[in-house]
Amino acid sequence: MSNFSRRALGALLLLPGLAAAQGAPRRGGSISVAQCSANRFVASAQTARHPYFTVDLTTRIPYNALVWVDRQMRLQPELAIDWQPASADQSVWDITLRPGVRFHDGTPLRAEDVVASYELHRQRNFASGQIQKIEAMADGRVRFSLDAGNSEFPYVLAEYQNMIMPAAPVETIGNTGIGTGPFRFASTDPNRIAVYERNPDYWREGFPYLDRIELHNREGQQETALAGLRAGQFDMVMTIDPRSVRGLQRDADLVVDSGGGGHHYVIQLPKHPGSPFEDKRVRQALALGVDREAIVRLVYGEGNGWVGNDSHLVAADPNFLAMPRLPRAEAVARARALLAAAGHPNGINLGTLYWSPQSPEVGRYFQVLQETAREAGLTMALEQRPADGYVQFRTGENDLSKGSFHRFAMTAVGPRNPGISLFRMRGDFVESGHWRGAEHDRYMALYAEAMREGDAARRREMFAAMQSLLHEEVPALLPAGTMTFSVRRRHVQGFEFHPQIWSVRFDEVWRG
Amino acid sequence: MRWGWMRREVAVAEPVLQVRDLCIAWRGADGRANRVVDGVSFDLAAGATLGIAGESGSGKSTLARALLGHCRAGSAITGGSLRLDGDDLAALSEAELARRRGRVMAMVPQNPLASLTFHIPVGRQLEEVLRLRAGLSAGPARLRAVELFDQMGLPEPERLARRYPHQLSGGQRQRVVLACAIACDPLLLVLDEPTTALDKTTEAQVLELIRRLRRARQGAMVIVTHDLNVVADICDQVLVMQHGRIVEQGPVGAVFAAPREAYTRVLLGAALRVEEASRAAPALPGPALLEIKGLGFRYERPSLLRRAPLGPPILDGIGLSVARGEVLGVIGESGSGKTTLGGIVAGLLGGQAGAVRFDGKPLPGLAGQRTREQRRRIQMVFQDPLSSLNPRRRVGDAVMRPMRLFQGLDQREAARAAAALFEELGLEAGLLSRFPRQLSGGQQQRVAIARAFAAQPDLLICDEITSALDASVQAQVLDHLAAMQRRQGTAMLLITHDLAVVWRMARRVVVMQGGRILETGATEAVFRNPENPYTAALLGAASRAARAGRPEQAEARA
Amino acid sequence: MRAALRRPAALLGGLLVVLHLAVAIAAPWIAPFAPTSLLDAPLEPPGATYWLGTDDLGRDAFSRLLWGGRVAMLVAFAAGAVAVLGGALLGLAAAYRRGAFDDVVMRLVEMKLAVPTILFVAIFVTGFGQSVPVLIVAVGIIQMMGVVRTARAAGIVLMEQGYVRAAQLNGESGAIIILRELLPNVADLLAVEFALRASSALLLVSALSFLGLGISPPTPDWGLMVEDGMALLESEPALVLAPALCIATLVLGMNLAAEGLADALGLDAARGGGG
Amino acid sequence: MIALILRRGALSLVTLFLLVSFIFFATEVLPGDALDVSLSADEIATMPAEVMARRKAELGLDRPILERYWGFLGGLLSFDLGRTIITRAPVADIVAMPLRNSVALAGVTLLLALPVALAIAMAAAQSKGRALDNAVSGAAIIGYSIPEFVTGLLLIAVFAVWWPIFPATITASTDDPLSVLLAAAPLAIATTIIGSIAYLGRILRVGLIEVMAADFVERLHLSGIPRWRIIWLHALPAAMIPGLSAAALYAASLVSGVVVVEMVFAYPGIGAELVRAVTRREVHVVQAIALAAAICVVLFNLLADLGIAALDPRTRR
Repeated sequence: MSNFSRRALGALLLLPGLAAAQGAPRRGGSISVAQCSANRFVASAQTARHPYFTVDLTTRIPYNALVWVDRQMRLQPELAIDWQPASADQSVWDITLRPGVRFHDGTPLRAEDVVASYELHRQRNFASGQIQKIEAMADGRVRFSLDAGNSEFPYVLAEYQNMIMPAAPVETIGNTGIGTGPFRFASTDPNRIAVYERNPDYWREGFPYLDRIELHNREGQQETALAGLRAGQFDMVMTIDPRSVRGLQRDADLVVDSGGGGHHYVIQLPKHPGSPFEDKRVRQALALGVDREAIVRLVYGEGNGWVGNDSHLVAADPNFLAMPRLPRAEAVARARALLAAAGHPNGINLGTLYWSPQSPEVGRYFQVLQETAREAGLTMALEQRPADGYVQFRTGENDLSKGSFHRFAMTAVGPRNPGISLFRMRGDFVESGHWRGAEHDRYMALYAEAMREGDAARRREMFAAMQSLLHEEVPALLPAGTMTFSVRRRHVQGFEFHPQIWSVRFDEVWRG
Repeated sequence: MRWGWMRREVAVAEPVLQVRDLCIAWRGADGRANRVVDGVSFDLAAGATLGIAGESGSGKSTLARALLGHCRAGSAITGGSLRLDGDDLAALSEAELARRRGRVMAMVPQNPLASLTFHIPVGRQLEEVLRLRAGLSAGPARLRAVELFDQMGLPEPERLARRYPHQLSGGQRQRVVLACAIACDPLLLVLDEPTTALDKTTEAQVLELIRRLRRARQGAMVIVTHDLNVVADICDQVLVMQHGRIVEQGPVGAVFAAPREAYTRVLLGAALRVEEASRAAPALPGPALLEIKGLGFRYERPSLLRRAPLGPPILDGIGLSVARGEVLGVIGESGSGKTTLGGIVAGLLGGQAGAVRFDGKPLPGLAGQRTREQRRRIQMVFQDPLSSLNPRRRVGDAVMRPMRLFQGLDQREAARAAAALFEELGLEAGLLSRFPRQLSGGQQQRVAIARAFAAQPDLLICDEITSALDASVQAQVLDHLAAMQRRQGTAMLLITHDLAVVWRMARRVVVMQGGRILETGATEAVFRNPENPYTAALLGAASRAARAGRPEQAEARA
Repeated sequence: MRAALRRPAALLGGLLVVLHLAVAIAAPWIAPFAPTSLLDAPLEPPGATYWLGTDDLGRDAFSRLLWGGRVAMLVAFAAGAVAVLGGALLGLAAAYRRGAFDDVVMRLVEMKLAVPTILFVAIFVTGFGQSVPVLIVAVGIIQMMGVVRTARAAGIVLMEQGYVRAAQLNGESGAIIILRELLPNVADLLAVEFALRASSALLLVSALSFLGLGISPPTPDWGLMVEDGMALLESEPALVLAPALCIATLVLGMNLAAEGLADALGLDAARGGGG
Repeated sequence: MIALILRRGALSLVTLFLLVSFIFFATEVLPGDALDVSLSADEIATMPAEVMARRKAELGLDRPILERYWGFLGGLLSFDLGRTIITRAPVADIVAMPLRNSVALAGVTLLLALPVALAIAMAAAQSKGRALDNAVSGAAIIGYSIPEFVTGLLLIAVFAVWWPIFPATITASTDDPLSVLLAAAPLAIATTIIGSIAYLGRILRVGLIEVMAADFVERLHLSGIPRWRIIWLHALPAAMIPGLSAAALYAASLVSGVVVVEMVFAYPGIGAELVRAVTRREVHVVQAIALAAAICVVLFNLLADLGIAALDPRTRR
């Protein structure tokens, strides 16, 4: 019996992990929330309520997924109360649905709704393509058949688009905005405003507390959102720049919440012939030369960020294996020694590092990275590229025969489970800089094994071995990451922020 | 016709206007004061008419405005007095002046089109003066306006009152501003260049109207003009100005008959005197150099994408020929098509109908389509000497450019040739390195002529080449041009509105009006015995100043 | 030029521009620290070492201020030059050729008026990257179309001048006529246009930086400093106000200089600035 | 007049065609397409290549560029602006309300700024070269020299945060009645007005100074007509004429050009929609907005022509 199911069975009715609020929660009232993170979609009036076209942060206001990931990145039951692999290679999974759940329109949640929802997700959601077949089974169970073993499949069921909607054809499903969440849509203004009202039949007994939530999209316009907060128009602003935290904390009326973890950046190191990164020693020197603590201290502020370990894992993940820390002087000395050994005694020019403003602090992040790497003899130029089309830009044409290769460039990495995160370092993907060789093959073999492994403790060992490989080989650089932050006025209580912004819940928020 | 609004009684003995040592100065951008009217004194009695004559820049218009107590921004009365009806205008406040303007003194400004508000019907503009200055209420003002228009000889005054200034002819506009000025029967009426914008026929009519006004009114009148013919026509006294000073003043007859000052003589000399023999060069024998048959021109039809006025024919059935070495005068007023004709021969305009042959071969329309040799052989001198030279290039460049282009001279040879050419035209070789603005108008025009001769042309087109020049330098430029023309045996198409220029330069003349040729013939024959009434009118208007100096004419006027 | 300097406002404008230029050019020598070095703790208060304190990455705010106008001014002046040169040649060529060429040029000008500026820059920057040369070209083209109109209008007047006609009659080539006869005579106009275009380019660049399409870090830039500092406005107002003041005084200086120059040359600066 | 309108119409069609083609091909040469930019790096990291290819085919993004171009032009000819690529929503629905809001903002701005600009210009022109003129022109230049986002943020800091009498950000919906929307946007309107007054004031001042030097003004002055009457009845209408075209172009540029203000105040206008559409590579939305902006230019120009015709009888034929 897997770890997951045991824990899941223990939490049959109530969601644990949500911190207790101060004082006795009060019912009723309304709050107005602004959010600043980028929303990649252009919604129209038809699609404004579709889980794919709402802001990530708000998907769990009207909707629920089968599984929820808590602040410690652990799986928690949501619409599913149990999940079990039905085959030894972890490629078939059976899910047991929570009984007695009703959609906003009063119809009960059935296995068919899950099947219909996943017909869409299978085609559209990036992580759900592995699902080959979904079947409704007797007594409220659903069977998922995957294309290969995936011991971390339940994390897919918690992904931000994978919400459960009432059954409908793929073309129209989700447009009604009907879900099972604590609130239901009252009105929407695409890309701008969503107003939600309390769902009186919410399956979590006694929740939610609030009568109404008004959400205002202020993507990329944090100053306006914060001005609105100070002017009393908003009660809360979510996903704010870590730099603003210091100033906001000084204001006695405001409370800054940290999600306890969040995104970070991968810097892909192209390893084609002629690239300086072909030489492992240069990569190692870079890993040593970049002052990760300085990035955390200067860009995020002490305690607001974390030091990365050159894997795609975030520090909040229980599987995260920290790198050994060296005093700065020693790290620089070692980096210089490695460079000298690689034939660059006077330092090396690494060319242009491309970056894109995928979050507000990126510019400062890479300035610190550039300056501290310089201390170790690694110089580089920085060039900004627009966020729009950037992911393709960094990938390039990637045709070695034409002399075109992917670029020395950064990309943002979200906080996800090891099964998704560690897969990103595969050699045929650009973020690993097309890592090749025996170590890569060993890494991928370990990955494949872990994905078939049902036991969490054994899996954890394999993940640790993979991370150690990355520390040694440095196929890519992932120096440091940030927490996520939101700020609220004191009277908003019972709120906790989350490292995955799409897992934020408003069930227990109340107005004092 | 009754002139009932002129009832003012004025003591004849005392002058209405007394100007003493008047000085007006402009403060330039450099902060230095520049006197444009310098110690001017004169008296003007009621009923008298004074003509202030002078060329542009003589300060006569500044003086005219000062007679209403007005100086344009940047200028001020710096000395002297200006007594009108007992008050010193120079000492009055702006408010007191405003009270008198329009009532005691009024002005007919120079350019009637620009001087009328373009977006208000002319009737309302006159009513405005009548209501605000003559104190009439709306109804009577309207009636009075129509009455005034009628008295000004304007046709259908009621309908005309509803028209906008641009819908009126030049003569009608002049009458409208005249009506506005005399609306309150001012003691002093100042007319600034009242006929400059008009053609000769209209000029005669307007002058007749002014003469009638002068007779009917008892107030004094001042006419500012550069045209001595106008002074001769209607003034009793004349005051000749140059560089802000009075050169000569006195009764018209006396001054014109026996000018004491050289400058006055030059001004008068520019007037046409048909009595004297023409000194124009004869044509060389041989076939015609330029032959034009049935030439017609109109602007293109507007395309969907371009807007071009589809006017009436600008030229219609023009036929003429110019022999080698011959000077052909083309006479006509603005709008007669004479400049278009010159432009077509020169190669500036294309798309004409009819045949133009040069030296026996058909001549393509635009210069770009002509051969290099044809371009060299046909050259042109333009009206405005300043604009015909690139202000950013040394004048030597302008003259040397055709030499290098057509004769293939190198820099040194061209410089030598240019110096020689300058000498022939009476210019110092040192001027070659100057910029156009550093030269006088006459020098500029001679440089332009030098540039044309630098190409060693066979045909020179001269378009109003003296009209922008002072009378005193016109003669000089024409003399040099004539001498060059004779030396080089160049044929010339001399386009001008100035009959004196044709008289002096051309053996043969073509008279144009409305795009057609009215009359062609030997200059002497045409000028002495014009067949066409229009030619006669042109000639009549052009020779009054000359006649004014003759005793019998002066007596006849009195 | 001398007449322009006699006007106090124009003199002030000229002085402001010259001062800013001098500081920008001399910045590498007069700045006490490198503008990108991480020197000390973040947000140190002003003192003897750091005259304006340190910014939130621990860099010397004063040194950054001295450096902060360099790239913006480079872009603005270079874009102004691109606009004026390109615009003058295109406008004069349109005035010279007229006909279909003129029609095409005028359609291009109209098109530029119809394409929102932000869209134009966004397409440009997304396609070619956010580097300084790309910005110069994009901003230059935007500013150019106004110059085309001005130069064309002036060129049409000049085409009627005797010296241009004389050159045409002598069969001079279009290039010679445009370069020899027309261009030198619009020089005054272009000087004013340049000042106007450069100041408007500077404003545009700062707006683009605000939208994330303009100058990018690690370049020390006033616009970026203002944008960056807004988050700290309440606690560290100097970090916003000092660079904002620099932008404002520089643009003001350019506008005053343009106005004074235009006034002295008898041109019409306000209308030239439109479009 | 009708000929003029027809001529303008024909020219505008040419311009619009060029514009549409320019935007289509310009957005085509950019890296990525609507699908790519709708996916995050996380998603692309995990999405298999064949899934990506299948989705592109579904969305029609793999068709040759010319085929899509002709399809788009064909749609335009039948007044169909097309649908968004990802959500398949009619573009017209997305563009209509923001366009209304932007036109309203531009209209209100112009309506409020023009009289003020006029008053300032008249005050300045009346006292050309004197203290009042210098002060007013100086203020105009300063107003013109401050970036819009600085003005906007300062207004928010002062009038919404320190002295909270106006909302800092606009929380009204895109399709709220205009009265509600505009009432929620006093600071946004103030920001656009400040820039507009500076710009329009400068243009009008120059026009007025020019006209005050005209011959007809001197004639009226020399007829003893009072100065106020000369300015109001004679000079002002004449001074408006050259300013009108510039003001029209300015108004048209306001419709799509107040992106920064729309961003700072979250005004639901076409500029912000445009930025969103460009960054999401929704070519059809970009096209529709550019077309709308171009049509605004054409219409405002036409309005200016009509205004000029009303003011200047010389242009009526």
